[in-house]
Amino acid sequence: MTASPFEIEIPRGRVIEVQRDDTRVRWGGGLLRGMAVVWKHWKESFKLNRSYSQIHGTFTIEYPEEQPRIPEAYRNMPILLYDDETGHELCTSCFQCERICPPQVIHMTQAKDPATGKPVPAVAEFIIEYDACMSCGFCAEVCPFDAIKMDHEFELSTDDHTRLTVHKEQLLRPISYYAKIAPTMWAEVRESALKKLQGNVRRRPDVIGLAPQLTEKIAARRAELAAQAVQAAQAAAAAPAAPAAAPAEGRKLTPEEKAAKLAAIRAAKTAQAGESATPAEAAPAPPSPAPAGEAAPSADKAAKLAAIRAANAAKKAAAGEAPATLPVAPADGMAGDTPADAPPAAPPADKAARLAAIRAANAAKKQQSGDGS
Amino acid sequence: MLQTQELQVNIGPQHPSTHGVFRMLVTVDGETVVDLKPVFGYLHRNHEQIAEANSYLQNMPYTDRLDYFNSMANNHAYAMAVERLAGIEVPERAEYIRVLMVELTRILNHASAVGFMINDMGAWQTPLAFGMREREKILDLFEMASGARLMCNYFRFGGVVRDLPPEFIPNLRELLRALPAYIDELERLLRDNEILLQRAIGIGILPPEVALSYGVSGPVLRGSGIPYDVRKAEPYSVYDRFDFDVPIGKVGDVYDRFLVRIEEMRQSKRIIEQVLEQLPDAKGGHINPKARQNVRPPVGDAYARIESPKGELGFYLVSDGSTKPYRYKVRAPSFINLTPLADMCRGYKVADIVVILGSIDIVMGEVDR
Amino acid sequence: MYDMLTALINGALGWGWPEWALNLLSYILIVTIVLVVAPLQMLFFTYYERRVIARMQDRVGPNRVGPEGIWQPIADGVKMFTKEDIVPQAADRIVHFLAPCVVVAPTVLMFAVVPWGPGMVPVDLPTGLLFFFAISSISAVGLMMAGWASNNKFSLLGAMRAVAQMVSYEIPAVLSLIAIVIIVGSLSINEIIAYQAGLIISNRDLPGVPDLGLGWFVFTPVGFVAFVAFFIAALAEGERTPFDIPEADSEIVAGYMTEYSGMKFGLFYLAQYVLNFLLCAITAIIFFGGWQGPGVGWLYAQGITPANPNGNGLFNVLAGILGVFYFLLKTYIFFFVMVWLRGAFPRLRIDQLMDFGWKFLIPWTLANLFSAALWVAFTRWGPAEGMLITVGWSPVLRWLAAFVVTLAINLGVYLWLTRVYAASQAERRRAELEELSAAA
Amino acid sequence: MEVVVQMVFGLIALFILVAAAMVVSVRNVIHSALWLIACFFGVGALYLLLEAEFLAVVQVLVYVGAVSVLILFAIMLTRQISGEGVRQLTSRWPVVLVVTVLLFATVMTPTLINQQWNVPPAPPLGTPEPIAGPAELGRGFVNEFLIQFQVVGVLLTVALIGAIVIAFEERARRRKVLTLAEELELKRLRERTTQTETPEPVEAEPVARETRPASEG
Repeated sequence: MTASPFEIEIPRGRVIEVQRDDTRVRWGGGLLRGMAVVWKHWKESFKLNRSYSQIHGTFTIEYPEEQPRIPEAYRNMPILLYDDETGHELCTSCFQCERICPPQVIHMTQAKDPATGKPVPAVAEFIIEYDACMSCGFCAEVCPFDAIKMDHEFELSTDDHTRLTVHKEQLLRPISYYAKIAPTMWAEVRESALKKLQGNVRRRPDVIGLAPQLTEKIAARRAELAAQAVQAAQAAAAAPAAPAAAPAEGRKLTPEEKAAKLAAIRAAKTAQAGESATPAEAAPAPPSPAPAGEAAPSADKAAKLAAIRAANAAKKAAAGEAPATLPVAPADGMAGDTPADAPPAAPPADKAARLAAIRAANAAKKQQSGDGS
Repeated sequence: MLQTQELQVNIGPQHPSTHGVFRMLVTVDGETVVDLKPVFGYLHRNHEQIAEANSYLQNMPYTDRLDYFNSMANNHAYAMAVERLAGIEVPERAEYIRVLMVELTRILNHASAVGFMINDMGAWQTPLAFGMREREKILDLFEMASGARLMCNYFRFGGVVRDLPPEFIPNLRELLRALPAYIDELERLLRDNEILLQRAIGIGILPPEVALSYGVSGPVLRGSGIPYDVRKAEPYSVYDRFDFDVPIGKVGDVYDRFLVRIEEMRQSKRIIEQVLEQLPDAKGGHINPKARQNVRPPVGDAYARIESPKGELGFYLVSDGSTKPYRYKVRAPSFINLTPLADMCRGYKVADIVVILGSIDIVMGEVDR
Repeated sequence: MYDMLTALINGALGWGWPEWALNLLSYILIVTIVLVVAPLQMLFFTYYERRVIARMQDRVGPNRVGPEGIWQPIADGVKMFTKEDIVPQAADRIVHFLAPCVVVAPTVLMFAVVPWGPGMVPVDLPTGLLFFFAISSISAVGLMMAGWASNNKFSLLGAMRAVAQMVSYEIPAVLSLIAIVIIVGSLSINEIIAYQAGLIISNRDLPGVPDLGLGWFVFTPVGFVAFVAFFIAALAEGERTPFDIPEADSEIVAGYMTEYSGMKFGLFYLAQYVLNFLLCAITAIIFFGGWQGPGVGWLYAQGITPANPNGNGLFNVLAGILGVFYFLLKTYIFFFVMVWLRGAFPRLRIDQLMDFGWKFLIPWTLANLFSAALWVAFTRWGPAEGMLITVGWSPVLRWLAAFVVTLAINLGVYLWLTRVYAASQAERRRAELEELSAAA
Repeated sequence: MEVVVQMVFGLIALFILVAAAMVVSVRNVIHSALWLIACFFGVGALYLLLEAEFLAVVQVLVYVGAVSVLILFAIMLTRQISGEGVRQLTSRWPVVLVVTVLLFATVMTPTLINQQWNVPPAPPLGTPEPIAGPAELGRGFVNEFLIQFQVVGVLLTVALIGAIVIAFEERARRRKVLTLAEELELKRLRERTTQTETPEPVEAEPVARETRPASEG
């Protein structure tokens, strides 16, 4: 062929022409050399080849008898985690994974407080369509509560297709299982996940948020609640008001109760103004739907309670502990996209201020553009 | 006397040796090919339309499915395109890890491409079995780092999803120790094989000027004697810090492309060794912490191209300011390398068509998108 | 063998049977043995091939059905039986049905002349070798019938290619064997085997050589060239790797077997593997002394043989067993080489295959015929036949002269022919271009 | 033993006659070719009966192995085999019948007349000296029939060369399909020749090139 007229200069390297020497007459030597290579492979193939630096030896893994070695980062299908001791699921149905999932296979509904009908930071129904999930691992990356992780189980073939729409019961795995299959990855996120879990557990009434299959834990929780109810009943017998703890029945606050509550809050605020420099106006949340507190039937009861709570908030704000009790969970399920990976552990004082600012900004933004992905 | 009229032969789409679902309508006069009309689209999955409905990050796992042999290369091209669009820098260590992964996938792709081509010539899977063994080792490394063997989804905007696990580097060094022996053995098995010479020399010749006019790239272009390599022509990422050679062929036939691929495997090994020497330590950060994954790039467009094992793979993204790309175009090397197939096969025997197709080394996922 | 069998039958069923009944019974016995052995060899070969080629590719091969996968061929056989037998609607039913029979019958018939051990040959035909190749050419007709009856354009093309290949490679196969027949002087296979007694040098060429059964033809230059040529032609005849065009044709997918399924397809498969076994067997017999091996000759001499009828029968059995062992060992080694080639080489194109057969193998074997004649001239001919040079020479000197002359001729022809053959390929392309440019 | 041999001979002869009859009477040409092959087998069996093994094996090798394959190739490649259109019996078949009987009579009667029926019994069944063994035939070819042997050899080579010439003629007539590389080579060759002959600038590209230009792929 004519010399190629395309002289392209190559920085830091040479252009090497492949030597073909196809004009040399080969006396069948090439065939024998090829056979020699195959003979060496045949001879060597009677021992196993499991290392990276061997190019001879049988490298087949006889699958059912000999399980393949799975690295820690291996990801097949997502699973939900629940804490072994308390039995509480880590998931607080924040819908992040449902939003990020490219094939949109995750579907979930938020749990409701049976008494007041308020949303609770726990998940009621969680479905993953295993047949459409492509195990890309985005949900595990995006979950702020490390509730959803990628499993190492790959023997998922089944003949009945309906079982591939996996419900929460089949998805749940204990944290010990995940710690066993991905030790270093779990170690990194362990303490933050567990701390967030305690925060959420405290705000989960009744038996919501317990892994459904842990029947004995649920029974124990119910027994404990019943005991509280009985004990509160005697307290109630002593005091005319209905038992504060047991959430009797959920109904809206009547206007005057609301006013009383407002007064109580304002009183607490003035009490608080004295100790902390910046007035923690975040505490008296605007009377939008009250955080998941219980509704006291009588007016003074609510006021006293609100006062106690405000005091607690102030005490905690002062003590520098993360405002775990502050209603971090967004007001309601769907709206609001709290920054996905902004870690909550900022210094408490200006933390509350910034939170309020963000909430205001969100509210403003929500009115103008209805965009939500 | 014995007048053989031209008859139409249909090779594919479920033919054993077309790589994926690809049909060729061949008009044959006796034994020689008169004309060939490629028919594809059997694997069209509406990739670019889906991409417009997904956010930038949600598209990343879909790019694995383009050229399902080199998911790392596809990720790299897409990540570079979005970073160029949104103006995200990538830390040093992430760049090195990216180059390491793409060069590993180049070795794996060439090992199996050579295996498939010889398999089409009729050798019963022996070179392919050797190629697959090396491919398995590299896939294990990918699985260790990214979590999956084929659909790695390892790149993120501004770096990679996770740093290399501790046992990655030692295993990689062990693999590099065995690689030259494997490449030499593959060459000893096939290079002087008289039967292979008869089936490969002078078959499917693509002259340089025709190659340029068709816009082919990668080993097919270099096989025709044009030393054009995107890593050298427009050094992206940290490729300007490594020295490696660009192998080119003389005639541009099947034998040249086969030798070019084998030589490129050696060059990739050289690059990986240099990467391992210059790899910055872990505190360099495997990802740019300030890079937001649900990126919302400013209005505008960007085009990023890399030297994927099959040729010049490019991603062209147009952003309208929202979280979803307005236009998402993939410049697939296999699709463009396939266009000169009719000219390359004309005049050769019917049995050569499959060998020429194997020497171009296409993957239908990338051609049909 | 028949004296042994008649003694056996008399002993078992009481003496005093008429002569013809004894013959009939022993023939029936032998036919059943052969008809049982042929499919068994085929079953073993399928398993043997899959295991060996797997080992060559660093994998394990079938090891699930039975211990180490021994029952795998039986599983394949059952699968073949149970598969539905589809006959294309427009096919020529009778010919479609007959084709597998016409392909299988000759391959099993070829067992008639294959000697398994000393004296153990079903029919000792004086023209055994020619019979072997005459019968094997019948299966070409069967292929044509299969290709035609499936009424499918591609299977017809595939059949024509297969038959063209088999017919055109039969010539070098037979020519290379004729070189050996010239040296031995007779077409009978037993005679050829008997000739190969001795140590490295056959004791017929050099009487003084001790008879260790190792005087194989492959150690002589004529025999070696004939062996290589015959083995290559056998590869083409049995459609093995460098020449398996019809079976896995890249553009005509399955050749003549396309329209066959179920047991008919199984029959084609059986015929192919049995033919491969027989070709390996004939290579072992003609060039590596068949059942000849250290100790077989001596054992057989003690037993009941036409030479000394009053030997003791036990030695016959021992010689038979050792003979069969050697024979099968050699045959399996050759089949290993066939599988080895299958693992190492790509496939030749149909025109290159024909080119190689006609332009390289046939001239090479013709030259070998010439050197065979020289070999006979040097070792055996005296002044009567016109060989005056070697009149007073001792047998060793004559053998040496024969060896050197034939070696020189064969080597020279090989080197010259390879260069000419390689040059002719390139030449043909250039010539066409000139001719075209002149015409245009 | 004599009766058994006669019986077997009768059977084989009958088989050959039936096969030959079928060759001419069956509709489908392929079937008639297959019957022809059966006929060849019959003849081979006859040779075996005459203890001329070599001839029997050569008969099978040559006729069944090569000639029949040649016939099958010829039939399949030349024309479409429909089979219905072939008229089996011409209208004037009585005339044909009479002519064949007359021909048969003229050939058969002399042999029947001077045949001595009471031929002496065959020699005892010792080791029969092979009548047409390979060795005798070989010596015959080289000694008595040398000339005939050479003439046949020449005849065969002439036939072979004739076949090749026909094939080349056919190949030359079929237009040669050019590969891309050959096309470009041709263009370069032609430019070099046109430059040497006509020094003035080369006019437009020669139009009628039998294959489409490369660009319009």
